[in-house]
Amino acid sequence: MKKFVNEVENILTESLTGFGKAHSDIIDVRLSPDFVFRKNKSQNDKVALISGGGSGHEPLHGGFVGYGMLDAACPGQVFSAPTPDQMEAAANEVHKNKGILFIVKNYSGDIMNFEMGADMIEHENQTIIVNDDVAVEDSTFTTGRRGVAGTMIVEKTVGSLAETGALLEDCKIFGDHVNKMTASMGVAFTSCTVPAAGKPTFELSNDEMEFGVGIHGEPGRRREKIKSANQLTDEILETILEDLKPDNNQEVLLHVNGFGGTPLMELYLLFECGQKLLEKKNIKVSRSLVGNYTTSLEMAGGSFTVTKLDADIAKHWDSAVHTPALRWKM
Amino acid sequence: MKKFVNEVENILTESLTGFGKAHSDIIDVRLSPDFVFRKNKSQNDKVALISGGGSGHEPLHGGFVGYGMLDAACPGQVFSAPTPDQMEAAANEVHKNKGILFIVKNYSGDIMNFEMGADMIEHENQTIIVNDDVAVEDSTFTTGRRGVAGTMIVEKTVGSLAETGALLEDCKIFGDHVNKMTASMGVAFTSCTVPAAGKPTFELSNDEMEFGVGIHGEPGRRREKIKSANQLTDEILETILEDLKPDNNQEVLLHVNGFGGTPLMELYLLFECGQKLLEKKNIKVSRSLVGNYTTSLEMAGGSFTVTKLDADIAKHWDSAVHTPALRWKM
Amino acid sequence: MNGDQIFNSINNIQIIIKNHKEEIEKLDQEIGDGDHIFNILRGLDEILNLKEELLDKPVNHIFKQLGMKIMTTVGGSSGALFATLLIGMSKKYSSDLSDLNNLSEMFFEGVQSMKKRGKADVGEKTMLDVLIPVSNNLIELQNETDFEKVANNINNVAKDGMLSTKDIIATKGRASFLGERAKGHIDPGARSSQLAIEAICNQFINK
Amino acid sequence: MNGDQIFNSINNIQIIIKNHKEEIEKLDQEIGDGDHIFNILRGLDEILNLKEELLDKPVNHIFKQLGMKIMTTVGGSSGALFATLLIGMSKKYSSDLSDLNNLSEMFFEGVQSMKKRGKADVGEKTMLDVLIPVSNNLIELQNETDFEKVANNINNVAKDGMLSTKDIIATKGRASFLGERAKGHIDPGARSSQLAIEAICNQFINK
Ligand SMILES: Nc1ncnc2c1ncn2[C@@H]1O[C@H](COP(=O)(O)OP(=O)(O)O)[C@@H](O)[C@H]1O
Ligand SMILES: Nc1ncnc2c1ncn2[C@@H]1O[C@H](COP(=O)(O)OP(=O)(O)O)[C@@H](O)[C@H]1O
Ligand SMILES: [Mg+2]
Ligand SMILES: [Mg+2]
Ligand SMILES: [Mg+2]
Ligand SMILES: [Mg+2]
Repeated sequence: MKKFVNEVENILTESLTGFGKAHSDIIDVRLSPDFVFRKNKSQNDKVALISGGGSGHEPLHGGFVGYGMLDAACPGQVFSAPTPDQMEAAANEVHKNKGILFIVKNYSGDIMNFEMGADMIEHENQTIIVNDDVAVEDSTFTTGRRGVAGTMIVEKTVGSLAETGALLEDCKIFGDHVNKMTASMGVAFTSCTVPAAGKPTFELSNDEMEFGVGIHGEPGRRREKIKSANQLTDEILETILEDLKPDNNQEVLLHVNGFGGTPLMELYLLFECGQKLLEKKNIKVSRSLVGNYTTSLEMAGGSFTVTKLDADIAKHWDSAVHTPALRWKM
Repeated sequence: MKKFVNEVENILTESLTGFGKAHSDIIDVRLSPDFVFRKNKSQNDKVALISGGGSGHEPLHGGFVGYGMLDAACPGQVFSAPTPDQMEAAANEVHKNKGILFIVKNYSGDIMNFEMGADMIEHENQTIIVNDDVAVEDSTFTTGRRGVAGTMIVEKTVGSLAETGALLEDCKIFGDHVNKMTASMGVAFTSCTVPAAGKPTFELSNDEMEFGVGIHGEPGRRREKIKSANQLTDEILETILEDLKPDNNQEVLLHVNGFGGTPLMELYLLFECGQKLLEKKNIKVSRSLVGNYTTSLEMAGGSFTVTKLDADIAKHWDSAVHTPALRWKM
Repeated sequence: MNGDQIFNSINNIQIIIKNHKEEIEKLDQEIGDGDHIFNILRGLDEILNLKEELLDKPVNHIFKQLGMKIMTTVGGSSGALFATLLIGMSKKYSSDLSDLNNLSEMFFEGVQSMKKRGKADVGEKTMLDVLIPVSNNLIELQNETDFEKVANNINNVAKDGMLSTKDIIATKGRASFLGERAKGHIDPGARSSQLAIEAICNQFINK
Repeated sequence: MNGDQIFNSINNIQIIIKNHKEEIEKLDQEIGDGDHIFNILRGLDEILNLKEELLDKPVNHIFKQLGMKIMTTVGGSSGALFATLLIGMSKKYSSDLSDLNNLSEMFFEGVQSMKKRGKADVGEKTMLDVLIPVSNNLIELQNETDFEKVANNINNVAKDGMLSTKDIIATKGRASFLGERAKGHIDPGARSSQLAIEAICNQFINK
């Protein structure tokens, strides 16, 4: 394993400390239990948004703490859900008398630990479960779909609504709505290497890809021969559109997310493929985001996320945001 | 080679087109000859800043076109300097009667092609040559040092000065000054794969790194066994400080740049190592930038860049900027 | 039951898990995300660090503290679940009961809490495919005096449960995302749970 | 000299370069950035596309257009340098001179322009270590009537120049960043230039 690391056990602590220092103008980092939180608390009472999950997906979630997005984020070990005491400590630090809204990706570990965290706090709270990954069939009998790159779109838009002083109830309803309007799917060309493991999670031969991969390098729909960017785009967007069933002339946000090891050049090429295909289907890409936002360590590959836009979602996407990883209009 | 690509010959065109669409609010892309330029030209006359270089370093340079930074960028083939007609076309598009300032990384190919471009235009023009890479010994007999991650710091600060309506002469002097205050050095853990080549540029065994690597995967000072993040930081920053000779209590900007294939988690860890070491030496890190800004396709590794700050450089670093890859205060 | 015995068992569990490190790691890489072994090892390290502090404390207190430690240091599904198990167990200890009676009652309660926490039951390709049959079996055998027989029984039930996960299509946990593709793979949590039980049973089996 | 001959030579250059593709690619990977072969191949493709358009045009016009095409499609050091060579050459053609006289004068002028463009001279581990000796040699031989002799001579001079780059510590181009480490490696631009010259010389050598 070749990484910038001192002792593998300290990788998270050192990285979080560096993260805190590099963005000390807007966020702060508390250790043991670990969480990232906003430095300059808003003047007004607002619903406090707390997310979190296993580390290794940076900038998700710590990179999205700040004005217009999260109030706090709880990073777990690499690819392991955070522990309930992190959520408890974060909640006690950032609550502002309007309740706590947890934003959780749909994985057993995250759900259980966030539930236990919620049990430990006294503040009123609600939870949004994000499950945008259409690679995995949904069914009432199973855990359902995974939460992936669409999570940051929920965090951005609900974060914006919360900033207006909206009620917990309304933030929860809006977040569930954005989640329902959002679908994602990705493909991996290489594995990631969990630092503690020291070797790649899986092996793909030189002409293979994992179609519908998860953001932890979990297997997806199938392993198959690599295909052209256009073919991949077709297959992924077909699945996404089947799920979202957009209207004619539907306006959408198109997010091309890199998993960490794929150059920007390719992500923009993928965006071009996606935009062209959607245009052909009379779907209007009126918002875009291209880059490494929900990563899987150094995994090469990427995903498409489509969010159907209505006036509210568009407004809350466009509004000012100031976080380490996403910043505009301020 | 596993990449998001259709025909390898079209990778740049498709990627540039996607880039143009994804950021159509602020930039536009012209093809054959290729260049990226600002969409909303400033109202006032200003010196027009044009940079460029081989592709594969994204977001450099196209990602830095916009208010407060570049007026245009000319992307060449992957790792090949752009051609003079690109510079000519870009200059004719963006000049604003106050002259053109070319910002060029110190490579023979870039210098020669930019010179030829400058010969082709009628507008008054000057060139800043960026050569911040201290991995390579400087000497009056050789081409000297390479231009690497410090380039975007020159682009940001001179871009800010140009926005105030400063004269070409003054922009040139300031850019040379920022360049002199800036030093960089990096290390690679893996090679990159040039799309046309289809295979890695070099091979490193599982426990080797290239110390002082260039941003095209060119060999650096030496190939050696990997070391801990702290040791690497020590060696790199020692070399940088030897060059910059900072005063006691010097304020600096510390930029940790990823080459493309290294997770953010590690880059922040590296920042932490660097910040601690500088603090010990009574150097104050008062500005920071961590992320993939000057990349080498999917190469794993990263670099440190240190810029000694004076009031002017700090002011022009802090000022508003609105480009695809760097945005704040607007 | 006392602190010595409890920590002795944890020690044995650590040994057996370490001996199967690669295997468990691989299981979660195949149908999960590869962190299970590290979660388990971190948890074992952390609770063994409490040995001196807890050795002489009452049994229910020990279980509670072990559960809290796991809850706050492990994370992931297994952290939440094993913490729930231990904290659940801590609630049922009674100084009036024999060790086997205590263990049966405590374990049953702990597993019930896990079922609630995980919203899962037998047949969903999780560690519960080991733990639920074991807890039922323990209840049945709680008045048995031949500990070796109990241990052998439990051991077999755990192994059967573990093996049964191989051909189940998961409906809970990460493996559920895989559908058909998870078939043929043993659940990592089932394997680590079964090994832990084996370590404890082995203490009572004269080999 | 006419269009047919010029494009015939370019064809031969393309063939020899393609035959040495892997070797040239490797040379620039070792001491440069690996793009040299792609720059050269792209340039050759682009100028061969001009064949129909230029075939019947005056020689100086052809060279100028070839140079412009390379200038606007190749990029990198070699794009700038070979464009400069061809555009420089185009300036010196005179219909009064013999082919060999023309070639010598034109080539000398082209190489002079390259030296200015690259601010480089012999001994800096670049393609000029091939092209400067060749241009000097051509001037010396410009009144020779035995073309095969000229070709053999030039061929050897080019090879010597190319081989000489092996032990030079570069002071220009990317290899200069390497210092001592570039020693023992032939310069990629020197190799591709030498091969181009070899392709042309072979046209005159009866094998
Ligand atoms: N809802 C659930 N109910 C019971 N057990 C579960 C559930 N979800 C996961 N598990 C168990 O947890 C194990 C995985 O643990 P671990 O890898 O540590 O966490 P994660 O799945 O969050 O990465 C699975 O093998 C399975 O036995
Ligand atoms: N200043 C210079 N003068 C003469 N030749 C040069 C100079 N710089 C580079 N070269 C030549 O160019 C070759 C490299 O060309 P190429 O790889 O296409 O461009 P780049 O070096 O820009 O990647 C070198 O091998 C060398 O022969
Ligand atoms: Mg996990
Ligand atoms: Mg090059
Ligand atoms: Mg796991
Ligand atoms: Mg080159």
